[in-house]
Order: sequence, then structure tokens, then C-alpha cells
Amino acid sequence: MNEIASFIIAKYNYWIYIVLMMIGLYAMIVKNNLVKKIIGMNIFQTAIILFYVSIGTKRGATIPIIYHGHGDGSHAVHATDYINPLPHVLMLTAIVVSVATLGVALAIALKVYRRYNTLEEDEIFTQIRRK
Amino acid sequence: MEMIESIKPLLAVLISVVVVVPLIIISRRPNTREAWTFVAAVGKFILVASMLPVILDGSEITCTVASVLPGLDIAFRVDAFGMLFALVSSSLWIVTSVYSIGYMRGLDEHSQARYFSFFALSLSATIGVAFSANLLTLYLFYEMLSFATYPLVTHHQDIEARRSGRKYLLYIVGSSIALVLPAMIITWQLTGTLTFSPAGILGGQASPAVVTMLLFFFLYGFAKAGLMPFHSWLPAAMVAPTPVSALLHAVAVVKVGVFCILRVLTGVFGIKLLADLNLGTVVAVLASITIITSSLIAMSQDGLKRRLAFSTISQLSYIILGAAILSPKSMTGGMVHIAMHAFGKITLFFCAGAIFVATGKKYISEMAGIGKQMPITMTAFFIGALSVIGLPPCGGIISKWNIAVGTLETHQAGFLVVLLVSSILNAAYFLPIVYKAFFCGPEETLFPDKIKEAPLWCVVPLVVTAVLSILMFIFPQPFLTLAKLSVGTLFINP
Amino acid sequence: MTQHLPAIIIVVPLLSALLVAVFGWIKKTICFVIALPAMGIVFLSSIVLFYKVITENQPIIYFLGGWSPPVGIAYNIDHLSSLVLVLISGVTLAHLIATRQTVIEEFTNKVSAFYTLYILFVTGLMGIVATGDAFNLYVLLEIASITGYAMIGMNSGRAYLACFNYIIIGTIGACLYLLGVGYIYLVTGSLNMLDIASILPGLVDSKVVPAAFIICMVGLMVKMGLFPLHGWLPNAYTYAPSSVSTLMAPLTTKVMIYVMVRVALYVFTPVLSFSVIKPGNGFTWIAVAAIIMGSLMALSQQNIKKMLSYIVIAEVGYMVGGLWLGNRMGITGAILHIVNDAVMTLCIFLAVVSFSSYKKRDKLSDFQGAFKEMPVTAAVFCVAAISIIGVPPTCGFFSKWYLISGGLAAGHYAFVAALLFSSLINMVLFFRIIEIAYFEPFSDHHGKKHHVKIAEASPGLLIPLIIVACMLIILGLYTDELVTHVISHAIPAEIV
Amino acid sequence: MKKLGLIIVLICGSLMLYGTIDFPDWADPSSPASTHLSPYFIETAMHDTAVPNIVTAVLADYRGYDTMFETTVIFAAGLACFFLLRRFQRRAPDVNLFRHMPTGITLRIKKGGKVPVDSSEFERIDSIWVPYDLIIKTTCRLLIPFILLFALYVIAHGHHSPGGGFQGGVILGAGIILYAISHNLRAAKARIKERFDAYMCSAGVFIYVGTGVLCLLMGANFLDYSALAPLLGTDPIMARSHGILIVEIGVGIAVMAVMICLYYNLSSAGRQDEGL
Repeated sequence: MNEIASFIIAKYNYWIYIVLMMIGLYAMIVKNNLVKKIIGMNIFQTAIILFYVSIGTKRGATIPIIYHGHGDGSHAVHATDYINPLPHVLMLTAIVVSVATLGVALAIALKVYRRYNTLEEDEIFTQIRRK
Repeated sequence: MEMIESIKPLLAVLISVVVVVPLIIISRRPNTREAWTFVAAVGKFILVASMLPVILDGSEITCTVASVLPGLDIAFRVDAFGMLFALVSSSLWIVTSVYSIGYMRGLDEHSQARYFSFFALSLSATIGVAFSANLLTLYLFYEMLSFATYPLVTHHQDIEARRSGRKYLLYIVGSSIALVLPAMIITWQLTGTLTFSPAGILGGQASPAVVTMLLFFFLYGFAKAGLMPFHSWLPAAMVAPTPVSALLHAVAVVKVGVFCILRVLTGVFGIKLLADLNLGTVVAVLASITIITSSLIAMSQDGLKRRLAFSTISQLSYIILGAAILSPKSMTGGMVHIAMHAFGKITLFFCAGAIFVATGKKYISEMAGIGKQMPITMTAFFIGALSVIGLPPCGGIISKWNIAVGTLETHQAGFLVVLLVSSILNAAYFLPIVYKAFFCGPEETLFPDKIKEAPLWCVVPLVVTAVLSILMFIFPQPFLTLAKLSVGTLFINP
Repeated sequence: MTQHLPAIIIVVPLLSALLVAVFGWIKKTICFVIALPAMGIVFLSSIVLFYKVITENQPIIYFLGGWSPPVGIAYNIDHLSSLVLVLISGVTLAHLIATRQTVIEEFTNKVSAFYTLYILFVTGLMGIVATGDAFNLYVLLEIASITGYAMIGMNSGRAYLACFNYIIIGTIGACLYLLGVGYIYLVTGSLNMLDIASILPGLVDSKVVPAAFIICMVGLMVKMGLFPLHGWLPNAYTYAPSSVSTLMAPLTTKVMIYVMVRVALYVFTPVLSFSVIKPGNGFTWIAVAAIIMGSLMALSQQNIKKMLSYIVIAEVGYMVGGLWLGNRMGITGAILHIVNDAVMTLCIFLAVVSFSSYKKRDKLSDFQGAFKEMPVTAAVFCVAAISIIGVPPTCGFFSKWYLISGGLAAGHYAFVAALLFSSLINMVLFFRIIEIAYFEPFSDHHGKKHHVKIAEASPGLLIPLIIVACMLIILGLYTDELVTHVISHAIPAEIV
Repeated sequence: MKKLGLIIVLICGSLMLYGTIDFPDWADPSSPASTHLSPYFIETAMHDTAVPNIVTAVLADYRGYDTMFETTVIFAAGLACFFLLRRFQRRAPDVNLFRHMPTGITLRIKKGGKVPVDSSEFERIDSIWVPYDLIIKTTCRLLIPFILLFALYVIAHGHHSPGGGFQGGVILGAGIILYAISHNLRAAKARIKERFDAYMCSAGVFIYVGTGVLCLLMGANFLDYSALAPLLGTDPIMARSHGILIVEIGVGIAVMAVMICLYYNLSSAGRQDEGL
């Protein structure tokens, strides 16, 4: 029992991201409203960002900005003192991408609204079928 | 055996593709256009004939065009059997061109430029099949022929033509994709080559079950041969203008199917393999069923062209039967039958067309007494019928005789009975037409007692082919020699 | 300068996109004038790269920013990617010239924005193919996707909803790929493909590797529209502006399959992909389902573009199935089909655009009399149709040849049967259209002369169309060269 | 649909949970991710590029190529929004509202009516207008300069502290958007015109790509900033540092411009006449 608990605690970051991701996926599949779908998409992306950032952490390390003073070039840097910078870099990119996708998705949702006067998918379908 | 590298086979194939360009460009001027068709037809015949001496010397001509897959080329090889077939089709193209001009102008058909262009393309494909060195090239030209003949079959562009065209494509292309293509690839996987060889390439490479399966795939995949139950496209295709039926559905297309089957039987399976597995008999039985059944069906047909079509189906299976008996004599007979039947049947089709042009009649029941109005045509019809039935003094007897001798040589007398029965049936459905045309009483006749033949363009070709049918009884040597040469290479080590 | 070619194929279109964005505000017609030479340069550079790779017989690796991998990002242009680069740039060039008029008609006052997105889309695809970095691929994938969403959504009517679904599903696909890359990063610590490939075989026991593999593959399958995940594709391609669907249909799915090949063979290495994880059989069965369902769905469509979209879905099944047969023949077939299918799809979509250039032709019944009015387009359409059916000597036959051979060699007879079935269905599909175009409207045949005015599309569209159609046959005849000199080097030697 | 969705989600979730069994523990310093590449970055980034913020160094130099396309993605998104939404219409809206500022009286003028010309006394207001906004306007007017200043700081100080082009650019854009919200869209457009904004989008990306091309022209690989040393008059290592600053500025401009472009188009559904 104890082992299981420690196992769960040791990997809790993964459980969280999976739960978050599934919430996003559920919203994207099930929700009827287009904006809710977009929100689901964003949660989905955020879950992945969380996953990446969480694998960059390192116990006992600080943010990856090297402590230095002016004229202090000989300062030795130990990799164990700083957390992994790479996931942060990647996620900066991923965040930007998700913002870009969000912008385009909103633009399309706006166009849908302008045409059908609703954002509910089923109502849109009935309108399409009526034609 | 000597191999000669030459570009002539390629030229012979391409000449009628190239001629399509001027045909389309000058489509507005019929005389110049048809002059081009003539140039191509004669040029093709000369090219093919110029290779004849070499072949008769026992050499073969090869030509590799392109290597399309590793170890697999588009290549031509002219051997005696291919030569025989090419000679028949290219010589008949000249005659048919003349006839086409008469027929198409006589009926004032539409889209004549398209008609002549696709006709030229079809002939290219036919010669391509005849000269193929391997199965891939064969398949390529086989498919090309299927697509090139589609606009010809559906020339009238009406509902009936569409229905027939659909059936035509479904049977011919469908079977080739569904059966020949996988069979070809399986063969390639098993043997690593697709080049025809006189001893066959499958021998010792595959289990009997696989060989049998492949045999059926090829046999029915080449649906152009009209082996039952893959025959019903042929009567349907009779909606085409008569010159198309004449050249394509009595000579080029259907013979391509038979040619392919013969090529595959001899070049891929090999006589020895077929004999060892007793597959020859299986094929022969299938062919016999087709022969008898389609002859019986032919008797009940009233449409003249439909009757001819069923007759063709039955005659095609003669050729397959000749090959399947697996004796040198009958194989020779089968090969020669390609030529003999071609001349006989094309005469019959020409006659049917001439009758249609002159009187607009399509049905046999309407033709009582027509011999009085069109004596030349009906005489030619009689000669053609004799040839197809296999009676002297026409060429058909020579091939049938050889096949019959072959059945006796190999002690398969059952097939001799088939031959005899079907000959009687042939006579039973052809001779009454001739009889009624000439010898019906005055009260029965439907035509005035005044000679009114079809235009000269139509009559001359059918006279020519009728005369040729008789000549081939007297001088069968060219074709017989070619067939014997070819069979000689196949039965070197029986 | 030739050592910088890998950068040039990306930088030139990128700069030209910016120029189009700026100068397009000033003068509309200048967009095409800028885009054409840019794409021309890209095409030439790709050919030079292709030539270099083949003659030197080793991959060209370019360090972006001067940092050698795995620290920096590297471009890795080998036989496979240089082939696809030439394909993409060639297809784009032909498409760019062919659709000049259509673009002006469809995007009256947004031509400059369209061309900017268009060039960025192609840049993204080129980058996807050239890159040797798993994460860089994701970024470029998103560039291609976002520009693609925008271009698809630009049509009126149902395009909006189709595009919205595409965004949602496409984002799921891309995110799954990103997640898969994250898993790989988690166990290897690297993002460079070559580096990952050298580390992964040591991790055969880890459960993370199969998980990463499956997630990546599912993501890519969504993006390429493989059968159960294809929902977005038909509507998106059908309702998109025709100048967009003609570009996306040939390129997007094909590039995604390229990515699948790349990830399977060069990231997860053949050992993992075909021996340890072994999804092959399952994936091939999915492909079989895709081929059959795609063909059957195509049969039930009345709208030509929708029908073609379903054919695209079936073709995706061809390539995925060929890849996961796991033998040399099948993979050769899959790669060959990437090339052939891109050209075939371009040809058939452009032919449809050409048919609609004077009269809107959407439904199959609209094609009445099309052959008489547009004989050249009709001829091209027939060539493309024959190629898709798979008849020699067009290229479609030869890739099918390899795929069937691969299926037989692997003993996967269902795949072979599905391929043949789909060929037959394709024949029915295309001859249905050809029949309508050729026979209808019916008339009494004898003696009646039809005088239909020939109304061909403009030469700007017709000439590229004819060139593409010729390419179908040329590609077919040069299959041997392509296979022995390029594709056989593109497949790792351990695959037999 | 709901049940089906739930089942799909549960299946996916459990598969993913299964996949995590072999994952390294949270914050494990010995995980492959922390031991393969990242030590190199941490230990040599300062030495290679003279940038203490390793994230910035990796972002704009080691993986500068990614970042270039990241900027392009943003650019593409802005352009896509414009492409999809923008509606050029010369037709004036049916009803315009004008406010006489000294008295606060609102005039409602139908199409074709006479429009007040003296702009110093009248201002056009949105048809959905929140009655009184003096406090908001004044507060924002005071705040915005500081927001913009802070944004510039974030861009410029990205080398030494968390920050950089994206962050700074977003804050810059937010400042302008705040202005647009507190006043109205036309007021913002008067300050930053649509065309100018579009040029800024392109210019931002162009600065980035141009820097890379400059490196190419100097004979080094694309985006290898050390080649810029002769132009900048520094040693190659400092040249990298400066190169990073240049591209960060480019990113900042592009991001700001795109944010504004997105706001303009989304808030007014592409008409760019009345917002929100």
C-alpha cells in the first residue's frame, strides 16, 4: 500500500497532465458549442505544455539563469544547480503555436457565427440539412 | 537460334501512334485524313513484312525500349508466332481501312477523326501484344487495347452504346486487373522474371496448386479470348460500327486474348509443366464446353452480327483447344487458325456491314432473297462461311485438320468429337442464311430482283478477303511455316 | 554557395512571403510576380540538392546556426527527403502557374494575403521534409497546418464548419505528435532524429518507447486522414476554394506519410518499428479498412471533389499499408506511391478545376458534354484516371506493382485483395464520369453532326496541366531509375 | 455521443496511464532528459554566447531556427485572421452615433444624414456604447506608458532575467489593446493604422530572417550570429549575444503587431469600424 502511494506521489505530475488532457479531449469530442470545443483544445494543449515543463524540473535546482557578477568570469557552473532549460524553450514555442491556433480557431468560429447565427453544432447541422 | 537487335518492332508499333497526330490536326479534311490512315496501314504492313524473311530464317528480332522496373523491361521480341499474328492483323488493317472509309461515309457517321485515331491506336496495341517479349509488355499493350477500343465500341454514343461499353470495360479491364495483374506479380515473385521462354518459366518454381491457380487466373483474366463465362462482352460489343466489329472483334481484340493465352501457356507455363500436371486436358475441356455451348447459342440468334459474335466465341476456343491438346500438330493448327478464322470471319462481318449500308437490315429473318439484290456480297459470305465451317476450298479446313490430327496423335479422340459436332453446328447456323438468300421462292423474297450492291469501297475489301480465304487453302505455306517454326521451338524437348 | 542550399530552399520562400505581404498591399498583381521566381528558385535548388545527394550518395547535413547536432538543429537531406523536396517544389510550381487565374477570381481583394499564406504553407512542408529535428518538425507542421486552416476556411458556405473541424482534429493530431516527441525526449534526452535513433535501440525494454511510438503514429494518422480518423478530410477538401484543395490534396497527406516513413524508419529505427513494437499487422489491417471504406464511400458520392477526397483516403491506405508490410518491396511501393500519388492527385484536381473554368461543375451530372467542349482537359483527365486505376505505362501502375508485390511477399493477402478491389472501384468511379461526359447529352447518332463550341481553359492552366499529365507517363517509364538510384538508398539496409 | 466520448476518453486515459509506468520520477535529477543534453547547455551556454539566461540562449541561438518559425507561425496566424475575417466595405454603417463632448449629448444620425464636421467638439462613438468612461480612460492613459516601458525592459533584459521578445511583444501588444478597449477601435487605429501594423508584422519577421541571411552572406551558416562579429565590431561570442538581442527585437515587433492585428479583426468581426 505504501509502495503504491509512493509510486503515485513520485509520478504525480504525469497523472495531472493526463487528467487535464482527457478533460480537454472530452470537451473537444462531446461539447456542442464551438467555443467550448476551442476551450477544450486549449486545455489539451496546456496539458502537454505542463507535461513538458514538469519533465524539466530537477530536485534542488533553480531557474536556468546563471548567477554571475560582473568581471567574474571564472565562476564554475554545475549542471545540477540549474533546471533543464530545453523543455522551457520548447514550450515557449508550443505556447506561441497554441496562441496562433487559438486565433485562427476563433476567427473561424466568428465566421461560423456570422453565417449561421449560432455556435451550437446541432443547430448548425439542422440548418445545413434544411437547405 | 540467332537474336537480332533491331528497332523495327518498335517502329511497327509506333507508326500508328504517330499518325494520330496528323489525324487530329487535319480532322477537317476527310480525304487527306484517310490518306494518312492508309500511309500508316501500308507502312505498318511493310515494316512487319520486312521482318518476315529474318523470322523465316529461324532468327528472332529483339528490341528493348525501356527498363521500367529493376530486371523488368518494356521489350519486344519478334518470333514466328508473334509474326504470324502481326502479319494477319496488319494486312487486314489495310483492307479494313478501305472498308471503313466506305462504311463511315456511306452512313455519314459523326466524329470520324476520333474513329480513325482510335483505330490506329488499337492497331498499335495489337502489334505491341504480338511482339511483346515479356508478360509486363504484353499486359501494357493489352490494357492499352482495352481503353483504345472503348471509344470505338461506343461510337454511337447512345444509351445502348453506353450500356455495352460498360459491360465491355467491366469484363475486359475488370478481369485483367483482378486476375491477370495479381497472377503476373505472383509469377514474378516466384520466378524473378517475366520474359517468355519456350520452355516456360514456372517449371519447378511453384507447387501444383499455385500453378493451377495461376492457370485459371490467366485463362479467365484474358477475357478478350471470350472463354465462357467471360464471353458476354462480345455480343454486347456488336453495337459498334461494323468495321470495328470486323477488325477488332473478329481479328484484333479477340485474337489478342487468345494470343495472350497461348503465349502464357507456352511461354510462362511451358508445355512440359502443363503436360506433367495434366492441365492441358483441363483447359481443353473448358474450351470444348465453350465451343459447343456458344455454337448452340449462335443458332438461336436472329441478329446477324450477334450470330457472328457467338460464332467467334466458339472459334476462339478452337485455338485454345488446339494449344491445350499439347501435341505439335494441333498446336500448329491452333496457331494457323488465328489466321484462317481471321480472314473468314472478317469477310462475314464485312458482308454484314455491306448489307446494313445497302439495305439497313440487321436481322437474318429480314434477309430472305437478298442474294438477288447483292450477289457479290452474298457469294463472299458463302465463301467466308465455308472457311469458318472448315470446308474446302477455304483455309479453315487446314487448321481444323491439323487440330483433329493432333487429337488423334495424343489419343484424345473425345475432342475430335467436339470438333466434328461443332463443325456440323457451324454449318447449321451459317448455311441456311446463304440458302435463304439465294434460293428462296419468289413469294418469300423481301428484295427486288435488281442488283444494288453497297458502295465500291465496301465491296472491294470483302471480295479481297474472300479471295484470300480461298488462296489460303491453296497456299497456306506462309502461315503454316511460321506456325511450324514456332511449334518447333516449343516442342524441342517434349 | 551550394553548401547553403538546404537553407536557401527555406529562406527564399520565407523572404518572398514577407515581400508579398508588404508589396501586395501596394499592387495586387505583383504577388504572383514575386511568388513565381521564388518557387522557381526553390525548385531548382531542390533539384540541385537531389542531384548532389544522388551523385555523392550520402546525406547532406546542414547545421542551422552553426551548432552541430544534437545541440543545435540540423537539416538532414538524404535520398528520401531530397526526393520529396523535389516533388513538393515541383508540384507547387506547376500549381502556382496553373491556378493564377483561379486565385484572382476566388480571392478578389485578398490575393496578397492568400499568396503569403500559400508560400508559407509550402515553406512549412519543405521544412517538414528537410528537417532532422523532431521538435522542429512539429513547429513546421503547425506552420503548414495554420496556413492550411486559413486557406480552407476562405470559401463561403459549409467551408467554415469543415475548417473548424479540421482545426480541432488537426490540433489533436499535431499535439499527439508533440506528446510523442515529449515521451521520446523523456527517455532519450535528445531531439535530433539521428541521435534519438542511436539511443533508442538500447531502450527496447522500456514501456515508454512503445507508448511514444503509438502516440506519434496516432497523431500522424489523424493528420494524414487514415480511415477511422479521416472525418475532417472530405469536407475540408470539398468545400475549400478550388485553388486550395488542388494544392492541399496532393501535398498534405503525402507529406504526412513521408513523416510517418521518416519517424518509423529513421527515428524508431527498423529494429524497433518492425521487430520490437511490431504494430505492422494491425496497421496494415487498418490500411485495408481505409482502402475499402475509402473506395466504397467514394462510390456513393455525387460531388466530384468529395469523391476525389475519398479516393485520397483510399490512397492513404495504400501507402500506410505498404509501409507497415515491413518488407523492402512494400516500403518501396509506399515511397514510390508518395511521389506518384502526389502527381496523380494534382493532375486530377487540376483537371477538375479546368473543367469548371467556364461553367461550375460540381456534381457528376454537371459533366454532360464536357468532352466535346474541352477535349484537351478531357484527355488529361483520362490519363490521370487511368493512372489512378493503375494501368501501365502510367506511374500509378508501378507503385501498385510494388505494393502488391510487398503484400504477397509478406503474405498479407487481404491487403492485395483490397488494392485490387480499390483499382476496380476506381475504374467504376472514373468511367462513370467519363460516360456522363462522353455520352450525354444523348442524341440520335446517325448523320447528326454535333457542333459544340470548344471552350478550353486558358493556356496558363492548360499547359501546366499537360506537363503534369506527361509527368505521369514519364514517371512511370523511369520507375526503374527512381527505384534503383533513389528509393533503394532511402530504405535502411536492414530491411529485406 | 456523451457516453461514447466518455468511453473514448477513458480508454485513451488508461492507455496513457499505462505508458507512464516506466517514466522517471518527478524532478529526478538523473533522468535522461536532465543528463543527456541539458548539462551541455547549462555549462557552456554562458561561455558560448555570453548570455546568462540559458533559456534565452537556447531559444534564440542554439535553437534559433525553431524560434524563427515560431515567429513565422505568429505571423501566419495574424495573416490568417486578416485573411479570413477582414471585410473591406465602402458602405457606411446604417446608424452612427456622435457625441457632443462639451454637453455630453449623443446624436443619432441615420445613413445619408449630415455628419458633424468639427471633430474637436464631436466624437464618433460605438453603437453599443458604455455611457461614461472617464475613469477608465484616464487610468489607462496613465498606465499605458508604463506598460509599454515595462515591455521594452522585458525585451531588452531577456539576456539576464526571464523575458525576451515574445513576452515583451505580448506586453507591448497588450498596452495597445488596452488603449483600444478603453477608448475605441477607431482611436487605436488612428494611432496604429492597419497597414502600418501589417508592415510591422512583416518587418519583425524580416528582421529575424534578415539577420540569418546576413550571416549567410557573411559566409557562415544560416543564423550563425558569430559571423556578424566584423559588422558589430566585437568578438564572435559577444556577436552572438548581440545577434540574440537583434532577433529578440524582431520577435517583439512581430508579436506586438500580430496581437494588434488579431484584436482588430476579432473584436470587430473584420469590419474594423466598431469594436467589441
